[in-house]
Amino acid sequence: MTAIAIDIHSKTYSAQGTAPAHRAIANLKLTLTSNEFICLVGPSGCGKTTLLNIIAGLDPDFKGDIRLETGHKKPVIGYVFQNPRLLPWRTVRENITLALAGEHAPETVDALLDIMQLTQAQHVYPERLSLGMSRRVSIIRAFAVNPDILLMDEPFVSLDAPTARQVRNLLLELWQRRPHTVLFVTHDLREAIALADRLLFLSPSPMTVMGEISVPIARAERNDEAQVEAFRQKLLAHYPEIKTLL
Amino acid sequence: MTAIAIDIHSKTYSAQGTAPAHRAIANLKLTLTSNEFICLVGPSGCGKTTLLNIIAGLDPDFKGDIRLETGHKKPVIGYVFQNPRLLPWRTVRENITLALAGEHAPETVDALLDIMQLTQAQHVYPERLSLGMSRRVSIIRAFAVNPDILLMDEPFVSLDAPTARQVRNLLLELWQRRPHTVLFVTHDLREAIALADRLLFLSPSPMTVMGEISVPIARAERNDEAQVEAFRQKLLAHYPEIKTLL
Amino acid sequence: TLRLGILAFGTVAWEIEALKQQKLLDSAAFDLEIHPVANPEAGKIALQSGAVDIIVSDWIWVSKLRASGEDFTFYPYSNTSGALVVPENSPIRSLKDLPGKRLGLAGGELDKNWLLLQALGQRQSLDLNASVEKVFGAPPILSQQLLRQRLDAVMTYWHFAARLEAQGYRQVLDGRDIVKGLGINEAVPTLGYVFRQSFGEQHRQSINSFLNSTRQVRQTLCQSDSAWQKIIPLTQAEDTVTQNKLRLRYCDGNIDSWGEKERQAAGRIYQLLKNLSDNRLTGAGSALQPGTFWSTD
Amino acid sequence: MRLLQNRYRLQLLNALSLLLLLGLWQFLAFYLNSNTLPTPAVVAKVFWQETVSGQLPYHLGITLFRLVVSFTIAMLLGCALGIVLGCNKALDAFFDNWLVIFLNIPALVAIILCYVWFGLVESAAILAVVINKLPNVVVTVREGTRTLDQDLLEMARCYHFGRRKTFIHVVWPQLHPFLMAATRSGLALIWKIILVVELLGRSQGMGYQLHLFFQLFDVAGILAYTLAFVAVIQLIELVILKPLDKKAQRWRR
Amino acid sequence: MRLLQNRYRLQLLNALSLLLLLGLWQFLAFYLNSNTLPTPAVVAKVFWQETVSGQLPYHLGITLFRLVVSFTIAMLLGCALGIVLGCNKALDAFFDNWLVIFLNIPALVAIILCYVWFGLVESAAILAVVINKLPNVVVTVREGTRTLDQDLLEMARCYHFGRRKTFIHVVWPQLHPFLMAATRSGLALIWKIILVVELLGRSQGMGYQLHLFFQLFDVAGILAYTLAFVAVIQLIELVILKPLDKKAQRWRR
Ligand SMILES: Nc1ncnc2c1ncn2[C@@H]1O[C@H](COP(=O)(O)OP(=O)(O)OP(=O)(O)O)[C@@H](O)[C@H]1O
Ligand SMILES: Nc1ncnc2c1ncn2[C@@H]1O[C@H](COP(=O)(O)OP(=O)(O)OP(=O)(O)O)[C@@H](O)[C@H]1O
Ligand SMILES: [Mg+2]
Ligand SMILES: [Mg+2]
Repeated sequence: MTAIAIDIHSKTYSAQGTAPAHRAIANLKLTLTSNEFICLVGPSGCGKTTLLNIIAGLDPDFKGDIRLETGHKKPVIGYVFQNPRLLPWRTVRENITLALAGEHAPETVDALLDIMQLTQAQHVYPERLSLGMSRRVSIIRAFAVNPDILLMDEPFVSLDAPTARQVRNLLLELWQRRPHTVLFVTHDLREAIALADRLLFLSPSPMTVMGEISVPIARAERNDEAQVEAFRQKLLAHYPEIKTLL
Repeated sequence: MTAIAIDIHSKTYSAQGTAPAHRAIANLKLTLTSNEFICLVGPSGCGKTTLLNIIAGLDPDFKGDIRLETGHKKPVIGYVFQNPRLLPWRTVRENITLALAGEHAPETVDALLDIMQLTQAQHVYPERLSLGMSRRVSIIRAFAVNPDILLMDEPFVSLDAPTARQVRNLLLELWQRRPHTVLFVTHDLREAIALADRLLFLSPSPMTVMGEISVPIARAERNDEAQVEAFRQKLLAHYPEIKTLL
Repeated sequence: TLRLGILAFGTVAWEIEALKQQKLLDSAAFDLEIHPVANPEAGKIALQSGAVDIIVSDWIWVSKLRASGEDFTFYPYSNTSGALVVPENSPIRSLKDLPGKRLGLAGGELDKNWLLLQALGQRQSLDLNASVEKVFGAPPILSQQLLRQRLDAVMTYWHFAARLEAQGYRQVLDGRDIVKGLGINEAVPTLGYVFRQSFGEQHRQSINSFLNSTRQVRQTLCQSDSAWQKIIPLTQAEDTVTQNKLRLRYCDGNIDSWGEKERQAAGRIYQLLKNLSDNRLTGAGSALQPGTFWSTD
Repeated sequence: MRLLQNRYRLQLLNALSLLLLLGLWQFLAFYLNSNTLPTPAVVAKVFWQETVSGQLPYHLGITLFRLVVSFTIAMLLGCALGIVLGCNKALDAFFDNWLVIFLNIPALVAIILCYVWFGLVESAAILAVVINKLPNVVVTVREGTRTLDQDLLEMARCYHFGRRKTFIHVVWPQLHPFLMAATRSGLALIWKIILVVELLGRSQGMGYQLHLFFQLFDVAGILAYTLAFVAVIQLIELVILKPLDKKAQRWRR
Repeated sequence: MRLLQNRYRLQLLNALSLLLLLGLWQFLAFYLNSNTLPTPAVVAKVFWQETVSGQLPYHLGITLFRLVVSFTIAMLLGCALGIVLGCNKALDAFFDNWLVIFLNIPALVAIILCYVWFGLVESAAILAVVINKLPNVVVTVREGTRTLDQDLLEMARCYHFGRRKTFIHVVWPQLHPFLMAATRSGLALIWKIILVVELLGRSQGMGYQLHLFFQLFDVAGILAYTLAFVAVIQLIELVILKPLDKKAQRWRR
């Protein structure tokens, strides 16, 4: 039940030593209705992570305004960072449960660990995991908190195709069971089409919205590779303004 | 001019605290002819990074034998790690030039920085880069050393489609200009087909080779999405033993 | 009660122990409470912080503090003073032989004996400060260095000197010789009890009685061998030669007379030291402060 | 198997080193043949005598008590201050001067002033030690706090860890090596300071006792007491610090 | 603009803290009105007299010379040993005992033995300081070495950085915070030790001088000399350590 109104006038990383100041975001206006699933597509280094950080409240140093309209007071945020950001001195399971406030049902964690095939590794320290495994832990952590807003920064890279498929389905299932707003960053257009209500195409720095396209495919048909591919071809052919991004 | 003969009887990560010992690789036999381009496809956590580390000589703690048959004494290895592994206290350019032994032509670095669109960021410390930019630096570093063996662990994730395409082409161009052996880990079957001479499908832990398929598409036609897609469909349909991986 | 801060194995400790042995403490007109301290500086801290009432120190320090507004006062306890000690076969026989030699000095450049020695040197037109190779250091280390022949002579505190003597080293001259050489014939005390004047006036009776008892017990220690035998462990010396040497020097320091003459002599020494140390030792006071010496009557 | 052998090898090496040190000492003592370096046997004898007489345990016990109290206070306060200064630039700018001044006040001065102002009481002695040790801990922990991983702190903020959880699970493990350094060199520093503290104003304890030995130049006594202390620290090292280290490091590959 | 303002604000705070400290001191001195805590004015006067007479600069210079020499030796040796022990488990197991022992040898003992064996000479004094400081540096640097990032070391190995390059570009920057902690608390420690060293066997230097003051219980003199030393350290802090810190930290976001 969370709508987000984003109105960032500008976000500038200040100069430091030899590095010049860098304007990462300029005039970005965006409204996300409740329970929308949005995919962000944009060139590397355009400012996607910066945007997610701002929405998550991790970076208050920008000009503009973010409004999170939630029913209850403080929206719970699940954030799959671009790097797993696990605490290396806590086991897999501890890393997940630490993110859960106070009381939590161990079964949910068990179930998620099981789906992600990490039950065996649950008492292992993250240094002993492969990168893909760490990423899965970080995904579980974000799912487990039952977020009102779910921010996912390229969450499925380093996952093999079958696992990625599975996690994608899980994500949709969770989303349909308990609606929440999802912002999903990806470079894979097929993935974006298969998941999103709306695709946002972002310009290189300073980032702003270049194009906005709703995906007209019914949820039930998203698993059909052919449909996705067809829409992708259409995009590639018919939208010259976002051509450079694809 | 480097052929590699890999014969790993077993690689076991020893038990530590509550974590049990883990046999990551078992009976992996593999011969790479000179200047071959190999793509490794396998589930997350199967042992691909472990294998690359062993080949790079970073992990001597295994049973078996790796022979690198090179003309001159010590093969130069370029390794794009799964994480960028940049020195945060050195600038982008310093990170690259540090990997180069003694004398080197600044022009090569300049050219690579230019292609990767990092010329502007060359004097910036890595903390100010986006993840995709860091990855590009790490790719430049591996290319710049003029390697005899190039190990790439999912190098193109976090790169947007146009950049990824460009880097892929650059990789092939470099490879054709100065032949060297490439081991390329990816989860993206299309990417693998577009690049590899041979695809190796790996089993889950303990890792071993499940299937080995040469790509019959001529180099010139690799850019044709349709051909790649067709071969991919063929793979999906006709190789039951690797079905679970795709 | 009198709270007394003393060195654990110092001569005051001998006397207190002797008092105990002779069962004089129970009947005395004062109660004693002993606080052992590790070194003289610790005693000064203890006195100033109010942890003890009486310590053993010197009168120059008392005068200096009086000048700065404190009301400490001093009652003489001993005349013993440091000595210049050399190896038995050393060519050093007098002050004249010192120039060019490596001389160990306890107590630093403001040590009274060293200052007075320099004054004596001046009378013989010797600039000791310039001509002697001075090595300041802690007394135990200096003794050790002399033993290892790394020093030619040391000017050290009396008990270190006595121990060296017991090992066959020769005393060239001691503090009293120096003072005499400077034309002061009276024996001036070096150490004494120091306490607050206000405290003394409040407890005049017990203090005077305490001072009396210790004076008497010193007589016994010097005269009666049996009394001496009992406190020998406190000398921390294993062999009788050292023990005897310590006893000899200890008794040498006995105060025979303490009157106006001696006080005036003290005043002269004060002026001498004041000039020699360029005011550093004596502080701001222009002369020995009145009231520095406690009078028992 | 191999791991086990490895552990045995390390323990063997450990024992060997002690033996070698003893051997060296014996050789030197024999070679110098002077009372400034008694042989291990002589020192052991003194050690035994002092232990049986109860002197050594008494003084050691008192000194250890002071050590434990002042160490605890200094570490707790030092960590708190160090973390605060490391996180907050304004406070750091404000207190930096004070820190440098307190860091460089000679032990002697702090001790004298404490005693003179608060009297020759136990608390003054402990305060003097704390004043000497505290700035060291602050400086070390502040250095550690400045290197904290921002990514992990952000993660903690994003998932509403709160202060307590963030501290225990995110900050503390990262400070561990700095705390270990502060602890190890801190124990040693306190030991150096406490000797002076006891020398100047206490009537018991190792410092008091060592000074007596020093006056008599009884090197055997000094060494015997030193050894007793070193043995205690070695014990602390084995029973507390090493296991702590191991526990804190077990996540490393 | 904002950054500039920020810097001014920090400098203002810095100055303010000094003023506050002075005020506190003045107040306390006034309130206590005892010769054990002279007012800042009195101390300043003594400071001025001693400076004009040349005494203070002379002794300060000598002590600083000893400080620099022994600090340099201790840091260089300490870093080398610390890194070696941090990297090599066998050597660490071997030398761990020695380290604990040397760490906990009382300053006094080391100083006495040095003087007795090598005589009351300059080199003995410096050796004594080094012996006291060295184990501290070793312990701190060893702790730092244990936390080195293995990923980066692997990267360096893979790209054949070689020893020198690895050390300069990979290891050193990671050790920086530990070295800073060792430097800051090291300067302070050496200062504490050197006083004892000079007290026991040197004929000039701050320790010797402070001891004279101490014997006379001249707190103003003690504080004047202390201030001189603190000022020097503060200068080192401003001119060397702070800029170094800034340079080493500039990569942080
Ligand atoms: N801490 C920082 N300080 C200064 N500049 C930064 C910082 N973080 C990011 N930038 C710059 O801001 C821009 C946007 O970075 P951001 O990480 O948001 O990109 P991104 O869209 O997430 O890219 P990628 O897909 O590669 O992760 C980049 O050009 C980067 O150089
Ligand atoms: N240092 C380590 N100690 C113990 N086990 C490890 C260690 N590194 C990896 N492993 C285990 O070895 C297996 C293989 O790991 P590896 O990193 O090689 O996987 P991967 O194929 O690269 O996976 P991914 O695609 O997720 O990166 C995993 O199950 C992992 O848990
Ligand atoms: Mg990003
Ligand atoms: Mg991997």
